[in-house]
Amino acid sequence: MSAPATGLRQGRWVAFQGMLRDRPSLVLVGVLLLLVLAIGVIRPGTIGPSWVANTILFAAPLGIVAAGQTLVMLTAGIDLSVAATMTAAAYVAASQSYFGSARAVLLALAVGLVVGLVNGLGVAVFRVQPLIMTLGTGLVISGGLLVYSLNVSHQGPPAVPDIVRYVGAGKLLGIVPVSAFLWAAIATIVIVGLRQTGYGRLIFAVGDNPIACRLAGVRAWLVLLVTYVICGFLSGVAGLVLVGAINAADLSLGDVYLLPSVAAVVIGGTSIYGGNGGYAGSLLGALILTVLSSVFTLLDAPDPLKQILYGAIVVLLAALYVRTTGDDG
Amino acid sequence: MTDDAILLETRGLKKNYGAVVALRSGDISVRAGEIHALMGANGAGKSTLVKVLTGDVTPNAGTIRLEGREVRFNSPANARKAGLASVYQDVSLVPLLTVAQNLRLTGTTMAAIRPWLEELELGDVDLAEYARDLPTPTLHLLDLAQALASLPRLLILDEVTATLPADLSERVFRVARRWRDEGRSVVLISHRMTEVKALCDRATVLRDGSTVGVVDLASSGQEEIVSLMLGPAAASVVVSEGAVADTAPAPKVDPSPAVEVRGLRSGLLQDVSFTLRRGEVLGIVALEAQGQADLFECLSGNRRPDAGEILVQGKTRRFRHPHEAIGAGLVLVPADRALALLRQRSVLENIALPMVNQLKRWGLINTRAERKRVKAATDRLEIDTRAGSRVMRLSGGNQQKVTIARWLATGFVTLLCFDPTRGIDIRTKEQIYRVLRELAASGSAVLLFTSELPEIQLACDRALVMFGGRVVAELTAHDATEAALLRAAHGLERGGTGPAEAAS
Amino acid sequence: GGSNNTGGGTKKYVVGISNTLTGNGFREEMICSIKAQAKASGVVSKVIVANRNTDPSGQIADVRNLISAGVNVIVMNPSDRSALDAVIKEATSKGIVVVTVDQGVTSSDAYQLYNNQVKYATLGADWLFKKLNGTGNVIEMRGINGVSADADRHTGFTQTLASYPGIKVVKMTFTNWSLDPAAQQIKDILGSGLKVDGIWTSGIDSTVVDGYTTAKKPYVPTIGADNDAFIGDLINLKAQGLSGAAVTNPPTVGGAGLAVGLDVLQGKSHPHLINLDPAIWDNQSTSGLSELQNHYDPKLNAYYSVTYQVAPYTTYTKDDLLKCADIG
Amino acid sequence: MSAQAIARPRVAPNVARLLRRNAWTLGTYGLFVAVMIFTVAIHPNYGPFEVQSLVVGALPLAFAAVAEACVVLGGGIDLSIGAMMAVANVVAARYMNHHDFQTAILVSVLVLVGGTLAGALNGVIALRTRVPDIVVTLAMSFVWGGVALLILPQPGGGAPDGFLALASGNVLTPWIPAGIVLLIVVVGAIWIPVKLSRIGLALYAVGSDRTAAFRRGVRIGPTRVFSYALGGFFAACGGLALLMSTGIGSPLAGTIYTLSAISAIVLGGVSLAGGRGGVMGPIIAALVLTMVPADLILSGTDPNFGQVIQGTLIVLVVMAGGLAPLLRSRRRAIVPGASSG
Ligand SMILES: Nc1ncnc2c1ncn2[C@@H]1O[C@H](COP(=O)(O)OP(=O)(O)OP(=O)(O)O)[C@@H](O)[C@H]1O
Ligand SMILES: Nc1ncnc2c1ncn2[C@@H]1O[C@H](COP(=O)(O)OP(=O)(O)OP(=O)(O)O)[C@@H](O)[C@H]1O
Ligand SMILES: [Mg+2]
Ligand SMILES: [Mg+2]
Repeated sequence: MSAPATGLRQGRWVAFQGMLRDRPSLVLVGVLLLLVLAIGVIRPGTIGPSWVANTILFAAPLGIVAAGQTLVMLTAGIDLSVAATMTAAAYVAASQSYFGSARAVLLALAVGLVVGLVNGLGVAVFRVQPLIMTLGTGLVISGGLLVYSLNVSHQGPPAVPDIVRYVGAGKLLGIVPVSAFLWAAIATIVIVGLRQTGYGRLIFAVGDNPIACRLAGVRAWLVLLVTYVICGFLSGVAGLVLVGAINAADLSLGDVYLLPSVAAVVIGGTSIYGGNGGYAGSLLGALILTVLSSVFTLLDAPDPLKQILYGAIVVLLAALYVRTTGDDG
Repeated sequence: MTDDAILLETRGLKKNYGAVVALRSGDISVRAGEIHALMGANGAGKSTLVKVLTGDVTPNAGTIRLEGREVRFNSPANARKAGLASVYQDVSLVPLLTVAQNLRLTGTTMAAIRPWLEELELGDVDLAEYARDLPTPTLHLLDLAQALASLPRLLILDEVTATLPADLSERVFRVARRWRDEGRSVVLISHRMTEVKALCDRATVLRDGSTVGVVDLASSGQEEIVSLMLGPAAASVVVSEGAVADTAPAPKVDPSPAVEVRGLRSGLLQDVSFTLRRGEVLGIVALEAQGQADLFECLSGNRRPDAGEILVQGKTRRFRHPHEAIGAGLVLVPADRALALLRQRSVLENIALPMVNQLKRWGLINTRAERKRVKAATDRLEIDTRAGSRVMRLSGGNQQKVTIARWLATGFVTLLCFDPTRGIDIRTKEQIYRVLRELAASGSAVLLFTSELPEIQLACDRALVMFGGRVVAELTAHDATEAALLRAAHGLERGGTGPAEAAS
Repeated sequence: GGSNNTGGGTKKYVVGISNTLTGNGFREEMICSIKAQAKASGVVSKVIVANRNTDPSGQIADVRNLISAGVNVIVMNPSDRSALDAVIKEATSKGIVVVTVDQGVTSSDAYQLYNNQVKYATLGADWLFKKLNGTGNVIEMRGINGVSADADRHTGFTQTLASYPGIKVVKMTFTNWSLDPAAQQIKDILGSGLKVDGIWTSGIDSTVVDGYTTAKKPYVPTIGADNDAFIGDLINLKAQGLSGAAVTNPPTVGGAGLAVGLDVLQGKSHPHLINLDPAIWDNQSTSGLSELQNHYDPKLNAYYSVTYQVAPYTTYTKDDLLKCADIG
Repeated sequence: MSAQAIARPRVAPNVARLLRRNAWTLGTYGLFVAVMIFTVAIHPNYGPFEVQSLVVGALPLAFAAVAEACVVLGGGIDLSIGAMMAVANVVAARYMNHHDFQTAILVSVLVLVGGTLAGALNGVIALRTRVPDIVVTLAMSFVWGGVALLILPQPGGGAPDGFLALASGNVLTPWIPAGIVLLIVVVGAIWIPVKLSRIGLALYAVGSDRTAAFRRGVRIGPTRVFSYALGGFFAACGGLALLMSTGIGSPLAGTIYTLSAISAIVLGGVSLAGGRGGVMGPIIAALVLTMVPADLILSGTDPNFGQVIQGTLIVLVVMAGGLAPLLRSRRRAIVPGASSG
């Protein structure tokens, strides 16, 4: 909103702010370090290589699903089916492992792709509001998964395929999480892709002004379709990484990721109205949320107070972010 | 008249957005009972000054004195109460409310606004329509009527006439004169030198956010003002009006038809046929809503015609999506930049948008090449990209230029321009005419609808005049005097050259 | 109310099930056991299930809809202790037999098969604290804060704690009965270098054990529920030093509930309050170990509860339970 | 003459325009009727009892939807509606317990005031910090959730029967459940005056275009806070409704309503971008969303497919609703003045 202006500001502050406005992720990094510091204070000696490794390992699923969510939200949409998709992919992988890892993994990824395709068709071709469309598919997936679990389970011992286990929980040289590499790869592709590829540019464009896109000869529906497919696929991958890390699947494994997947994105500075933002922020957002939950596990306080504090801290950090970047939401 | 009472006086008004200095030191002094022009190139800071004056944004420094008393408004509403009412450059009616509701918001009574609606010939606008569903000119006029209803002592018009056809601009001017005669004051922002000279008493000129002079329009010539606006160096570049067409390099590199239109019907479009050749700039002249808009809609591929055909380089084309038209080399520059721009994205991304699609580049973009092409375009139109990280922060005129630069960078065969020079300063207009000529010379075809009749002789080889959805006349640039064009545009030229001839 | 005879022959009863937590293995298994029992009973013509994520107010609506659907018996896992009393009265007044399972209600109109959650906690906690010889640091990993099942378990836990002054609860977390939070919590706790001598979980058990395995930390005595994977851990990881016990919390209480309900319909009498005290199977005593081995089934899902039957009520086959087959 | 031209040739007489503008809401009504007919078809002896069930089940969601609508219409979004419902619910249950009707009414008045303030607080925070509404309210949902747990650590409390009867009883005939009357009275008493007053207009204006609204003389800040306060008020109503239907307070009550409320308003024709829609649509949508699972029970559908069917239904419905604009938007003119439609 451009209505009321912000009043007097000193030149140096303005310059500093200009610098931050161009690199808002710096602020998020600062926030992240702040939280790590907090842990160091609450329990000295916690912070160390292995802690970092574990944190990344548990942030990876969120980070990966947040990548898909970011793309979708940049197009002014939202995908509420990501959590159900993660669960489905995880459960399918575990229940199919009996028939071989390859089949298990491929089927799991297929689940993601199909869900993404359905969402994409609904939103891009039939113009269903993304929220409703993905809410609906979310229900369909969980329902379908229940049916699946009743019919397909018990065919063989459910077990997380070794490869999935390795990707999700394995560590190179006993320290560097394998999932970190996968996440890094995805992050690079998404970040570079958004900046440097035509498709990436079009995601922003479609989210900003569909009419302008049409006018410029962009077929927005195609962009949307692809975006939702990618989001579905990434959800599937995230589900696999998650089940790898947890080493067991149930019918609600991924559900806890629905809100965080959105929270990570918006905390990362992507607008829910589309056209503005990026994945670097969401990535840091995912890390921040993960570290924050660690803080609250280690913090000894009554649960209600913890919840209140959690909310308060999120607001404060976001406010700090807005102040320093001078970017009015 | 120097001893007239000063109504409004500002000292060193300053406004910066982050690093961008929109207004460095805006000084303006308006007398009671005068029409005061506020002039300056695109991005000079005119609109910012208006916003600061009316409390739409708060200045970082400076003072505003109204009849000697220092004032500071924290909202346009308060400014209105104090007698300052403005019609902003970008329409400021709430889109999802009906016109009536918009009026209610400002507490304007029907009784108060009726006469002004009549005055501006808005009598039969349906007040129950959503603002969103009304065309921009209507909205601007409604905005004006509402401003008038509050009987302000100072009325500020920021490029209102830019969106208006000639005859309606005339209405606005009449109101302005009346205001002056009643001892009230008007501040008028316009890039049309002629209307400024015809209407205004004095002009305050802004350059790069600072007031560089106040001129008495009666006594001073255009060159003086232009050199004030652009700085002496740049001013010399600007040639006097009327020269472009003659000085342009000889066109007709390849006279083969770029686009042929045969018996086109759609919306208000009754039955239109004509041929647009490579190497020519073909002007379209018409009053509002004579079908010209529908013509551009069809040519740009945004709508399928009800009947008739469009031949592009000899082949019949039926466009289902602008994408296909662009593929066939037809690109559109719409008048309303809001429809064409990605507000939150950078100037570069806005200009590169069609390239991305056209080049079908799903791999990595060659950013160096892209930057070069974009830079070439922005330089050619001299776009002020200081606030280029988000197009919405550009000045109105610069935004308009971006919509043209986009196609310069992307390339095309046929350029469809629908009133492209709205709100563009005199110098840039010259540049754009020049660019159009050069494009034609280099073998492109240009179809130019303009609401500024002089542009025809400045930029075009031929002009088609439309009336009632038909082409009623074809004139060569030489015969296309304003008078001739107007007569034809009002459909007075019965039995003039009909479609058949026009097409040949 | 009134029974419809569409089923013909002896199959004359319509069964309604109301559950308010989906995607939860415990609850799904509970529903399956009811279906299996319906099949086994041979007197049920149709099973109507109201199964969605909702709250007491939603469950009230569901139960009312079951009443409208003309069921003869309703088996429900009540989402609140007292909120459903009114609707239960509504049902019984229409001659419908209402059986609440797993959790209790204050209504006196319903037959209740109650998984004694207080006892669930005391049994496990007592075993754990004894195992630690009454001294040491323990973690209490609870379920969902604000749910009565969780509150009851906490009550039991604290009661037991009172009699072991040497035991210190160094950390209390809420797993929300889902795997991921539990996994992260155990990761954080292990990483923080907190000295832990024993762990009591409200059911997300094998995930905690797995946390120790992946962190390559020596196991500590662990209490969990009768979830298959945990049972497996107790058996297979004993050699690696995992000691612990599983406390039964049979979701099959649902099947038992239906059995009772059908009995009542057929004129047999049952007490209104049937308190199912949990059993505890530890992997230290030979008796416990044999129980564990009897129940373990490597083919099952990690969190599938292995208390297949609730004697003497349920009469279905394990196969029907696993297939979750409808009456065919 | 060009003035006529500029005042774009009238596309349709006012009646038609009215239909066009409220097409979606009317569609929602139509959907409701359709579902109702279907219900009666599969359950011929549909009677007062079933109507009562519908209302009892729909009341909290309906209030939640209205609350969310108030915020979204004003250009915001509130993810803490459910948590605020929980707070209202536990406060009421805790302080009404073992008291008489008068006290209960007094308590509920205080709860409503409290809810209004809580909502306003959400708005003020969003306004002062300039943090996006979604982030603020997401965070606040944790805060309110914590507060609820502080007030009532586990389900409990209660309310006098007279109070419960406000929702579960019926008026005049058993065919008219008290709950629906309550809903209509409360929403009507608050919303209609708002809608008619200038502040209501301002609310829509801010939701539609803040800059334009500001230039029209709307005070953005207060208006936004007002919309959140209104949301808070109706959220509190939702919390009380929960108490009325269950007779107890639960710290987790309401949490499930945030998301369903948002889907209800979207189904009910409220644009998430703000400024477009009303509260009637969402209420009807809430009723529909309550009837679908009910029908699944009444028709005895295979429960395993319950969610699948529900999800598909929702999508199909919106798809159908989306087809009309789909056809229109194809003709969206990009050249001003072009005759569109
Ligand atoms: N919100 C904003 N943020 C950043 N820069 C801005 C903003 N608004 C205006 N500017 C910058 O301030 C300068 C002056 O803008 P302004 O709109 O006043 O120019 P103008 O004189 O009205 O030009 P035009 O004749 O094209 O309307 C421009 O360079 C513009 O980029
Ligand atoms: N509503 C409940 N009442 C009592 N105990 C419960 C309830 N829900 C869960 N539990 C306990 O929590 C344990 C595990 O939690 P959960 O609810 O996830 O069951 P589960 O078997 O793990 O299901 P899933 O396979 O979905 O994880 C269950 O074994 C059960 O003992
Ligand atoms: Mg301007
Ligand atoms: Mg579980």
